[in-house]
Amino acid sequence: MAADRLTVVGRAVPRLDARDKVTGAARYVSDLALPGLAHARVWRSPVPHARIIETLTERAAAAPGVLAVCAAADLPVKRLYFGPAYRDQPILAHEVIRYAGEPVVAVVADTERHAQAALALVDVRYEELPAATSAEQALAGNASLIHPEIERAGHFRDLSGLRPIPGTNVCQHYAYQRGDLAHALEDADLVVEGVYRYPALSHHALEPHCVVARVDGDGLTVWATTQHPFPVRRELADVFDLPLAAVQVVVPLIGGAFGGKCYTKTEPLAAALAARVRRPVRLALSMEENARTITRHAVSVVIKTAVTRDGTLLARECDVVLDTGAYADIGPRVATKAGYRAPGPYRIPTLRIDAKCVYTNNVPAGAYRGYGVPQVTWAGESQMDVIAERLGLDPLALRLKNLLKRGEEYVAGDTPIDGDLAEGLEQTARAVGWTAPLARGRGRGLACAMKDGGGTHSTSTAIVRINADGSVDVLAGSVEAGQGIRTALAQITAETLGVPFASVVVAAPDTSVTPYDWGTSASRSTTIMGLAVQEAARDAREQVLILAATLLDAEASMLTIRDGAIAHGDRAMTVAEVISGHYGLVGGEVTGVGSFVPGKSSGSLGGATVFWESGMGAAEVDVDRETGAIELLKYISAADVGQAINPRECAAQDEGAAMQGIGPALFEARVNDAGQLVNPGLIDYRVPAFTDLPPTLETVLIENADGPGPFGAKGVGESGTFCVAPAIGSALTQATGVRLTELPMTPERVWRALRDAERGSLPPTLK
Amino acid sequence: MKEIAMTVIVNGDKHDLTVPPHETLIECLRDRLGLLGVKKSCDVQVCGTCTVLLDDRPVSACTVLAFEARGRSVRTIEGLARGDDLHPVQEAFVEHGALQCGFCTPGMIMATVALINENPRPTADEVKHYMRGNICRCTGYKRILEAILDASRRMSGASAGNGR
Amino acid sequence: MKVEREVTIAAPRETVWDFLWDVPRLAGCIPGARDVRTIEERKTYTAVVADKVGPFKVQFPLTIEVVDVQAPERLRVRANGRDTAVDGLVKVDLDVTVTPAETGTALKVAADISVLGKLGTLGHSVIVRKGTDIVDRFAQAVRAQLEAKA
Amino acid sequence: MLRPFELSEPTSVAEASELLARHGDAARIYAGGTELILVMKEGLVHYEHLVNVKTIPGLAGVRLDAGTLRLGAATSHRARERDPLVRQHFPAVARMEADVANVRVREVGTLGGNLCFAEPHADPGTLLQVFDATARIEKKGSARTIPLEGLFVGPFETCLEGDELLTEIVVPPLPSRSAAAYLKFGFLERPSVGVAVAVTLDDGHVADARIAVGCVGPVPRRMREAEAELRGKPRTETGAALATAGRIAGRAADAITDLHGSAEYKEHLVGVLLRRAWDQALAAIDGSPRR
Repeated sequence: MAADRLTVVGRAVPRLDARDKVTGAARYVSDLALPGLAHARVWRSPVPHARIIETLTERAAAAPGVLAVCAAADLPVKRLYFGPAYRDQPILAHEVIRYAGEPVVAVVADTERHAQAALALVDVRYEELPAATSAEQALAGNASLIHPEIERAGHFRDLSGLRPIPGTNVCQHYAYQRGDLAHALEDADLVVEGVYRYPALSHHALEPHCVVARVDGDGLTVWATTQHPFPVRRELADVFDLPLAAVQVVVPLIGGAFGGKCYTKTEPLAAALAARVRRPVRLALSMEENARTITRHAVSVVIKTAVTRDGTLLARECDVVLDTGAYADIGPRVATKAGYRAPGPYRIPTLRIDAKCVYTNNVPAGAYRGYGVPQVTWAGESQMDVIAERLGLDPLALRLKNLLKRGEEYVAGDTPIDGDLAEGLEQTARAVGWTAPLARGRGRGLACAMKDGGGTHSTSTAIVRINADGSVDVLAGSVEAGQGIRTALAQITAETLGVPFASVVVAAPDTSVTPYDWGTSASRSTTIMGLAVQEAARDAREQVLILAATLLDAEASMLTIRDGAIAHGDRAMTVAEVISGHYGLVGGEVTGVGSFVPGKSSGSLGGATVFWESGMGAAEVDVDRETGAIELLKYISAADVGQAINPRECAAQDEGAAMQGIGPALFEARVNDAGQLVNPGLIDYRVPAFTDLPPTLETVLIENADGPGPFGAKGVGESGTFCVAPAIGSALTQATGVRLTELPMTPERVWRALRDAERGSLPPTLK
Repeated sequence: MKEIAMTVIVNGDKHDLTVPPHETLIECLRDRLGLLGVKKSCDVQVCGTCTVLLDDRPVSACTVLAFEARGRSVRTIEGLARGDDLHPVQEAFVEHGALQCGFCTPGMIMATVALINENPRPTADEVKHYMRGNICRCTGYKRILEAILDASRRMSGASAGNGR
Repeated sequence: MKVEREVTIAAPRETVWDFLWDVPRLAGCIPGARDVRTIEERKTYTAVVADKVGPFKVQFPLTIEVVDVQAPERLRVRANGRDTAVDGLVKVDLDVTVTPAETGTALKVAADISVLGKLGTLGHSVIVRKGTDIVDRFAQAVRAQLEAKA
Repeated sequence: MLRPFELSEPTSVAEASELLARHGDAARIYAGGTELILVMKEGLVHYEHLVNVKTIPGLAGVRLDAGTLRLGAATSHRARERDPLVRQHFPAVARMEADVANVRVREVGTLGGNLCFAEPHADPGTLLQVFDATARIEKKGSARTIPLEGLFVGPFETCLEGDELLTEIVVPPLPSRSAAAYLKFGFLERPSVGVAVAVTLDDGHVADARIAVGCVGPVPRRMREAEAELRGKPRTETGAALATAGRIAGRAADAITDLHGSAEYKEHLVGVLLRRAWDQALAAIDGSPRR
């Protein structure tokens, strides 16, 4: 269906959830109250690594209002350990504490106040063990094994092939090689090498994790702030040895996620406590506890590039090390993807990639918007600017020369490039005024990156129900965490069915009602769940047309639904009339089902990507030479969305992603002092605020309707985060001549680099 | 411990309550009066999701004690719309797509109402300075700024209408 | 958080080294320390350290463990304790070296102090300052004791 | 979550002072609560008894008394930020208050609360010192006035006795041909470095120079040794003196390395902010007869 004849898709209709959110009527898990609700609080380890000697809970158990005080052994579970990649994380620390902040004892009481008071009476005796609180320490020869043996969870096909390195703290080792490295290095006119560091970050979505769990009969119901209702259902089924059908996971609106609410976190603990006290239990974390639950991976990248004098990339070697913390969570997949995407969106004949996911005694690291791309792009794109400078080439020209073209292969077996990267970069450069004269002391930089979007081997199923009154229910497991997926699915349904947008309602995910969905992450939902919903809508539409054909005595193939009605000659029937006409009463419905199952292919990750999510960024900055403070004047972000289902929401996603890139570029980072998180809350951990909005923040949407998703759509959720740091970094270099290799580029780091440059000592990176 | 008897007007409705001194305003509004639109996030007065208006001035409900509302008026997000008729700031937020997850939106809107009430036609910089204490992790702030500037134009231009 | 201080004491090295083992007098040099008891000679001790930063009072029942002794030049001690009232925990790894210097003996105190739990959130800078202040006053007190005695 | 406490609402300073004396360490003055309630919620400290000073008439208010600004201890930051008298006669104070924390903290937080909580990373205590402001401290039956600088003893610690209340801050006007300026730096929620200056010109020379540095050391302090470098200098030849004064003030600020940055960098920033605040003050003097 050509874009011009679209009536609902491609239009900036208001969000379905906007009115509730602007009137305060929107309800989140943290607003849920149930009769007899009990409250849980968690005693967390102050030390990063220790052997538990004894948990002393009697005094707490006797405190007023306390219903139960549980250590690991007291939890009524069949399986204590969980995890999407490895089953390595205990619901409560068991025999060994592996990170500072790890839950060790849980208190359940009739009120939050009683639970909080009883918490102070819990004591745990432990013997401290040596802790490895950085990837370097954990890789050192003398480091103790944080997990002597690890058991694969077997939940995800792509994770069945994980390759830990026995006898080390490496829980996933991804390696890929092609071409003749020695030969390429010889042919090169220039070989550049650098080490780049990206800090650990806290997600700090504004709604902290919250779970309400209730055990009823022999089943279990959990309301959770999760992006993965179905994987959580599977994990809970394993923990309690229940059939999947007996576990119900419901996810209302979520107050921001960004990957921090992927997979299983505190759900098993809340459920186990509910099972123990036989009352519904609410476990709501504070912002500080959130920061001690999940983080973005701190990453170091050693990257070497061989290039000819005219700027043709011959070879690239990337050694990527990710600190995945005490428990793997989804770290092994992030490490694999980080490695896979490290070379960048370029035609590079010879590659050697090595990515290691390393256990440490830090807070576990998992998914975070961009999934490894911002970390490796900081390295790869910064180095492209080093090359441009050393060869005297324009950074834009150097990139355009090497960017993969539509149809070219990134890696043998993976989906050919499905977008026009050069067009995107050129539009970005134009928008920032790349060739315009620069005011004195200012600088411009740009960067581009790409990720295999849509998740790996991810599948979605959806149901579209046309009710007897013509209103439509969409049952889809996609979670609304603010990205606007419900609105997008409603637009896709209305467009495909030919019914008014206002008649479509999208249900909240509920694993006992909405069909299976792999999960809401990797920018996949609009594309993959979109295809499932589109197929379900077509299925329902065909059924209605068949019913109408008999009622109108016409050929079904001749009929179509427009604005909720079917016209045939001078006669017309509404969809409602068709359905009730068919059932001969006011009730009845037509139900369509659709699903998306990924094709089989060999690709380096054992599966071809559904689409490529490319992101481009360009920045213009000024620099206060005395304080080192970088002032971001202009940031342009380009996103190839294929076909925007809702243009305003697509641009909004990209602007929000860019702002989440500005944080770690300039000031945002976790400060880890030997395993202790020094800045857990928002007083000492700086997230971007209103005053960080640059005078110009612009998103360029590239729409060539060339995506695999409905109406040519692709995913857009993450690309805005990819390029901010390297674009600002190279703008800093153009403005001042200094180049930083470690984020964030705080004023003090810039000041030190400027001072070192003045004193003539070699700028740190050009070894 | 002596409880404090107090009368407070919340969103126009009079309430006679007795509160212990250690009860915070957010506990009173959410747990006693069921106003779940007031959101708790950072709990240290930084994020602004708990912003409510105390005698039309923006305060952090997480840290202001409930008894401080004695004899005063409190306005929360639930008190802005008139039935189905949204307040201009609410309308502007919807039209400009100035919200995504919505968790910061109630606080963001209440701070905006206070800002426009105090400074009817703020410049972009004045908006940024005033709203520095309202964190949003999803939108990147651009559309919120546009919505605030648009709402301020409408409200000062709007002779009639509910420019409350 | 690492803090290092060095003071030169006008006293011979042996006197300084012996002083380190005169537990009651050494404990007197630790600001806010009292109830120092020897559990196992030259191995484990206990003490209560009370201190305050403005209105924030803390009281840590410390267990002090001698980790390594290289007489007469190096002594490493680990102390940790929990203040249940404020749910704060302090851990101190103390590395004291005693080396001859022209005008007597160089006493170098290297402390790795971490304050954990709720107390840690009081503000990183306050803890760093408090830690530095304690190590300073300890080193000065040792010198004062020895120089007065010598 | 706050643990229970008793609240008393005295209607006079004497009554408040009596309550504080009676309850000793278990009692604490409660004004805006923007810092006290946070540390109590965090469980870092607990008081059985809070003494609300907002019910004492006369502690809130901003008055101009023959050019001297009299600030009630219980007035909010926003009151001073928006008060026409302050904006006209003490614009530097109004500008400083406008940048304290965020608008909600400014609506509720008081000057007395800010000064007496004495969190090192704060603004009012630094700027007001360059006006030679004084603090009026009262208790049952007596009162005393001290230079504001003397109020601060250490982080979170003032010289107030258990039963004393800070009731007023008195800010004398600067002489003619004078202006003050305050600049701060930092990207965390609390400022990392704060520098205040007050300059008086006479016949093209620096008749008086006052400098205060805050946030860097345990307490905000006047930097008199640095001030001496500038006094008497021709206004057009202060470049070298400012650099020296900056180094002296930077070292005297007793900086430490922490989350806000390294000691070395903070010392450098003291020098940078000093020169910029100085230039701002001179521009203000040139801009109008008296500020």
